[in-house]
Amino acid sequence: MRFRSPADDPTAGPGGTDDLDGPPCHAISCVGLSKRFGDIHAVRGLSLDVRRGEIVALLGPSGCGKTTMLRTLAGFEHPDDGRITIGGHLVTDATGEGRAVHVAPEGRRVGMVFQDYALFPHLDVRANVGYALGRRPDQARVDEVLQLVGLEEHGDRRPHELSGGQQQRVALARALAPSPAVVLLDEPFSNLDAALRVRVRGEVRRLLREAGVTALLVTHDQDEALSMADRVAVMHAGQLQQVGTPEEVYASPATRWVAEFLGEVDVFPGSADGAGTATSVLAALPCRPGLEGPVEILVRPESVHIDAVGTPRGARDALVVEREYYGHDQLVVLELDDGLKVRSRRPGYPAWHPGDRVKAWIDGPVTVLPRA
Amino acid sequence: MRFRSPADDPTAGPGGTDDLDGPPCHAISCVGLSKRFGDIHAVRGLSLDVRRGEIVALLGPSGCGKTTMLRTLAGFEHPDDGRITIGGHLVTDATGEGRAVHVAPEGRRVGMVFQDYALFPHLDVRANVGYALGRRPDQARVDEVLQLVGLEEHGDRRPHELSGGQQQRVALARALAPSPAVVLLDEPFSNLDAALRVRVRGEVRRLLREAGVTALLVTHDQDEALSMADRVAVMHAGQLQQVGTPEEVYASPATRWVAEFLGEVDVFPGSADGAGTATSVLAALPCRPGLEGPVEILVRPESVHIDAVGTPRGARDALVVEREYYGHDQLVVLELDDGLKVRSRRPGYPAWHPGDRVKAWIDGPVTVLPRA
Amino acid sequence: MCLPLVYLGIVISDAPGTAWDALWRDRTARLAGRSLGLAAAVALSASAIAVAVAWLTTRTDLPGRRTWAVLAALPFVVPSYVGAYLFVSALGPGGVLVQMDWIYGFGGAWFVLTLFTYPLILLPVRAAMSRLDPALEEAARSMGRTPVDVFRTVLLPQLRPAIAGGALLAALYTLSDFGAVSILRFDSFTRVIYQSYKASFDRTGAAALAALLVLVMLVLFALEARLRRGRGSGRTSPGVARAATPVRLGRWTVPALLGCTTLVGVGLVIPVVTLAVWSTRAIAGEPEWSRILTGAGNSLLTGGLAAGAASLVALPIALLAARHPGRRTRVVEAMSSTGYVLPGLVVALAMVFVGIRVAPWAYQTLFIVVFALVVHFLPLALGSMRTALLQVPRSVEEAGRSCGRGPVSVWVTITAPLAIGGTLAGAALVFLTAVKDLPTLLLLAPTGFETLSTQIWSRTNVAAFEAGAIPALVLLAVSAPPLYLLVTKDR
Amino acid sequence: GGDDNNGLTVYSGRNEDLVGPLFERFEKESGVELNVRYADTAELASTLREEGEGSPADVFFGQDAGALGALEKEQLFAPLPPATLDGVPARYRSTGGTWVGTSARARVIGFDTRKVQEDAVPDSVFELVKPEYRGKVGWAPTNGSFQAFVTAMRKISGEDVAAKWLADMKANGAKAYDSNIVLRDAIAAGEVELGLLNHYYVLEAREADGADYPVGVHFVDGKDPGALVNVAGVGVLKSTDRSPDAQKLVDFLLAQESQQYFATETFEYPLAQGVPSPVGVPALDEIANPDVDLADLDDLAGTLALLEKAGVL
Ligand SMILES: Nc1ncnc2c1ncn2[C@@H]1O[C@H](COP(=O)(O)OP(=O)(O)OP(=O)(O)O)[C@@H](O)[C@H]1O
Ligand SMILES: Nc1ncnc2c1ncn2[C@@H]1O[C@H](COP(=O)(O)OP(=O)(O)OP(=O)(O)O)[C@@H](O)[C@H]1O
Ligand SMILES: [Mg+2]
Ligand SMILES: [Mg+2]
Repeated sequence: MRFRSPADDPTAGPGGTDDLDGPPCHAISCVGLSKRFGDIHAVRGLSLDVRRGEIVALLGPSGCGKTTMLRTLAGFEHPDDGRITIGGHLVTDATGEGRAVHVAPEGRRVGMVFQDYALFPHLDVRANVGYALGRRPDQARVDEVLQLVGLEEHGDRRPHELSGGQQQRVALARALAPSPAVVLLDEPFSNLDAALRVRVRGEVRRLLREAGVTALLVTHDQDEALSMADRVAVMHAGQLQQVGTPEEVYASPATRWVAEFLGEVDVFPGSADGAGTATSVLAALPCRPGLEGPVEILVRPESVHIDAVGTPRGARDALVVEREYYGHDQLVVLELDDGLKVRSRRPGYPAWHPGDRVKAWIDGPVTVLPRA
Repeated sequence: MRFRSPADDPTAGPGGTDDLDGPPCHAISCVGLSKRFGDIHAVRGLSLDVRRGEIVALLGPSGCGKTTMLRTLAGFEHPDDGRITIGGHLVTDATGEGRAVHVAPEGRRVGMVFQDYALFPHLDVRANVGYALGRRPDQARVDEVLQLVGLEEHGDRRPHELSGGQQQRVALARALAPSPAVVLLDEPFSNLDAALRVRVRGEVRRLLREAGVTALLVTHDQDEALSMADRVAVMHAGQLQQVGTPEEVYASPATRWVAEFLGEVDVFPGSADGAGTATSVLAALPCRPGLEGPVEILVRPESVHIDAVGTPRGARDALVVEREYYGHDQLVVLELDDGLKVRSRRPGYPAWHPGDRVKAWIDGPVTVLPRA
Repeated sequence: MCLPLVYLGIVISDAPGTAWDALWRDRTARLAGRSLGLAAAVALSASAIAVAVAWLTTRTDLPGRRTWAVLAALPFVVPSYVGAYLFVSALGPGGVLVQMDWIYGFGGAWFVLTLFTYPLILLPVRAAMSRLDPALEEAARSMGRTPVDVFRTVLLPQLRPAIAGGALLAALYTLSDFGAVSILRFDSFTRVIYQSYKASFDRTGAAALAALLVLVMLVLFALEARLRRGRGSGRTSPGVARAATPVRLGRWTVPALLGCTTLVGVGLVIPVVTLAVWSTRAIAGEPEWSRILTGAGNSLLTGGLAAGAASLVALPIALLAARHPGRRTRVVEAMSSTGYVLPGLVVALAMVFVGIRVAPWAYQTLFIVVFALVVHFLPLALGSMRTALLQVPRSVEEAGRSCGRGPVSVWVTITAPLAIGGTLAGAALVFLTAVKDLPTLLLLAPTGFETLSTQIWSRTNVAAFEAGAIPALVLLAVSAPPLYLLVTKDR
Repeated sequence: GGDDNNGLTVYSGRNEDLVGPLFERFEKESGVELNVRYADTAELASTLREEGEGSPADVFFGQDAGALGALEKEQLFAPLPPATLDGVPARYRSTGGTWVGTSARARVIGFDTRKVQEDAVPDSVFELVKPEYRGKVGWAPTNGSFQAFVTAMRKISGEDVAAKWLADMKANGAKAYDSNIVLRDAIAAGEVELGLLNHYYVLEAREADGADYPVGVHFVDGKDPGALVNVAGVGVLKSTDRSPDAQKLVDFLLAQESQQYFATETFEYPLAQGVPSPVGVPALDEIANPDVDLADLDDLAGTLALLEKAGVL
């Protein structure tokens, strides 16, 4: 493959991307970005650094400003405040200190997958992809990326003859074709089925890694963010809530909001004794020593075990009242003997059914946060 | 809420949808549907019945013909062959026997969410939703459905001022607003984040149930299909592979393709002795008696248990070689002592890491299919 | 582009008193009213016809829709003075076909001008309609709306910019037309302007009246801007629009065909047959074929040059209008459009006045002819180009930029190909109008430079109208191919 | 003219079909090359005025005295030598001596020979307001010759009479046509019985259609403004730098042969002494010509105002 030069350790030091100079630390760095649309404050003072060769997922609910953020990085939106550096070059400066800087999008050497694909309707699939490779596109490279997204046989079709998922894959192929040093991906897999998504995700990840490409991946899909990214930036209402490795944000959420956004969680009030134990209606649980007073105890369903006969200490009687089936697992809603409801995620087999009487106990990480 | 009349048992007998007459059994019934685009055979002789009040998911990979199928049901595509009955009325007959029938889309009384939303750019959100309610839309109802999708505060915005996920929710609200007897949903949740998706899905499901609405839900998302639908129709290359309850299609896939499409699966060759046992490199496993000769053994990762110390009979030594983290669970790739690779899905905690030495054993359903 | 305005200013300032008097004649107000009334009526009826034909030929399974689209656009190539004359002789008192007294006066002017201006709306509306995302119509129909209802509530609002733009052109055409109203004896504003020049050699009065016309145009412009405001923000859906599935007309096929037949019959067949009959008489008199051929060549040349030049000039203005809309842009647009509302004679005289003083080297050359035609007909190119540009999704251009291409490169490879339909529509309108134009060619063309339109003029001027039949027919013939290309080009 | 090309530039308001052959002959005989721009007389006059000093034109050949008079008033014409002027009767040339008539046309009443006998045609335009002609008369109020005729009526009979006549005509249902040709054809088609025309339109059609052409011409009586004779004429522009050649052209147009051409080809009255009138009409000096100075006929503004006021325009 025609990559610039593979970086051995993508997260450390200068990547293999030899056309980027400046400080070796960050491929993308933004400080205090803000963007308003009329009275809608889409991005509010957001700061984020992405290291060379790193894959960072920008995860957040619909309408939280992810696309706006990405478009600002790409140079399509002029922020109202803030500063952006890409590959060590200052590309946007809207801080108002000094001269305003705004490098045109094509000057930023950044690949982009648009949330609405933005395919060229008048060009066929090959030409759409080739467009990113300049005037005389290398056809072998076009074939290569089309193969990557499984569209090698659709090269001559025009976009309007493709299904939604196929169109999305063309957009992905087009962004990756020129092996840019930095790519911005806006929900690039949202219209792919799981099997294909897993395959394409895996391929894209491998490809980004091999080429030492820095990627900022916008997604609303927790699974995608957690499984693909080196770090996850959780965004809410235009601001970053937490930035950390997938395990950090999932298992040690900084706020209740982050915990709830990253997956199912049941919240119980409790109180901490300052000595490392939090007590609640559910159970007594260990917590950070020094935490004292009213707390919230966040329990993920996979930390709640159930069995027909409960062996562990502290197992409680429960009744299965609802159940959602997801194939590889199932989400079981339990009612404890004192009427408290709690959810448990179990493997898809054996099946639990409403009405089953079980024993439930906690085995796994729980998060204890001070109550506001 | 302004629903027609709630059906008590949505899967049985005539629903509460009093404006549908004809045979009470099926809300949608199609036989031998085929549709070509030039030399692309998008739908090939597909037959499917959807009962009153039932939610059926049409699940298949990108480009398999799902959208085409839905558009044909809605009356936007003229099939090359086949017959469609909606609510007991023959709406399409392209079989060539007898007179060709094609009821116009507006005559089918079918709600639809389009994969590309198809919002009216010249109308604001309220007007988009109100449009589905006729000339004098009931504003209370508009508010109700906007609330359902969490957009009550965006009523005056125009579509281009909304984020992708917000647009999709408007499309959903618009289709549900008039409480049609039958709705066709084309990937209605693909741009929503998991938390929102779970909420909206749950609400939509409840709403469909309460109103006894029959729904055909196109999706490429296995989780969505398995958790939302009463039955899942798995589609591949224009044809149905299997139709059944979520448990059936997931746990007893009819073909290897269905098994692989619905989730991770590892396949091992083996041979059956005709007496109910299949032996393979992995283990000896029970299978359907009478099955004899070469077989394929399909093992889902969640049926593979691992532990640091293996207790059960038949537990084998394994080495963790790879691991993908999904928060609530993790996918662990194991290498058995004889070099065989097999995957295991475990809860997100405790964490396994490449290099861990473990015991692995099978506990859960496996599927044994004759080898072609 | 606002040279005519400069000219009017200079002339009026020469003798402001006279100008004032000319304006304050009570007849002025009355005629302005009448002209505006006619313009409004024509704009309305022409819009109705154009939108109906556009829908039938882009969104339905009407048999032969391409052909109908071409045929329905063709009446535009009939110069309105020829058309008016033909109708008077065909339908007027003592007419060949039937006798209808209303052909004179308001009724006739309305009828004839509607017939010969609706293509001004048809072409841009068709182009716009074929670029609209059919998914929206499908969505509306899935909500139980009938095609007619969908048309009203979904298509029409989205077409508003195109319709408003086209209707503005039709209204301005009507205001500036002299040929048809004079033959049909409708007392209009332009007739007074012409009379001021011709009968009383009163250039000041004429200029004052012309300035009033410009004022009226500005008002219409503002009106159009209002109709257009906040509309057509383009496609928001992800992915690329599917091709439209045609609406099946079913039992409406026959009425639709009948409608089209009537329209084409009246707008095209009657004029062509009448011209053909007259031509056979003229052919007996051994016409000078080589001269007519030269005329045809010259018509193609001036029309082609004018179309090309107008497109080039319109481009930056259209880009500005599409990408940076705002008050200032509107002013630029309005200023560059003043030429269109003025009668041809005023524009030509303005160019005489300016040309001989500023660029004597170019005076009475092809250069100044093309320049004058551009000044006169720029809005034709501008309007449809702007609409076409507006319909190119922003994000597609952005995708081009993110592929590392500069704005110019993106423009050439993405925007231009996507907007080419509308651009060609505009260029074709300029071409078709330019080949009909008279005063510019008579006064500004190189000496001895004849086009089909000057030939028609010089023949009908001395003899009866029949004498101009052959060049008129040839004019129709040379105008048809570009029109055909244009209509069949858009997908 | 002000331009540097070789030919003599002529702005001709007279149609190419009519005068083209004359110009060709001139080129052949004199060796002077001509660049002729054909257009509407008034439009050319307006053009000349806009061009002013820098005009490329050397000679203006106009259709009517009004346009010529207007240019004279703007002082755009150079004076013509007395020898040239004297070849034409004084009333058919400019009093200022800057332009000269080359041919003349008379106002007549055209009539439908199938419905009206010549002796039944009135001898004065003032009779046309009588009830017996209600709805039977056509006129062409936008036509230059007609307007010149109304101007003459104002001069001869006074403003009030003219105004009343116009109003009465309108009240009597006079049908307006857009040009003399249309009016003539309307008579031939039976739309109206009588029409206020120029004589040669009828002669022309008669020549083309044969003797049984259903329109006749009637010259009205004596001092009636309806008998007005107007001229086409030529002048040399001040801005010319080729006045000898220009002068040659003017003289050529007044020469015997050219004058003959007008009589036989365009059915107009020649103006040079001793050239016979066209066949089928009385000689020019036999027509009782109303007493009006053609130079006054440039007061079309007044006429227009009158026509407007009467609601005729
Ligand atoms: N052009 C615009 N005009 C006005 N508001 C806008 C515009 N674009 C975006 N917004 C608003 O800004 C906010 C952020 O939008 P953005 O598109 O960045 O969301 P997002 O995080 O990408 O959401 P999604 O996951 O649904 O795509 C939203 O509330 C949206 O409605
Ligand atoms: N208008 C068209 N012309 C030609 N081919 C088409 C057209 N529409 C769809 N196809 C092809 O038909 C097949 C089925 O398309 P369809 O849109 O039904 O897929 P889908 O199952 O909805 O896929 P996705 O999940 O990606 O939306 C695809 O291969 C597609 O390329
Ligand atoms: Mg977004
Ligand atoms: Mg689809």
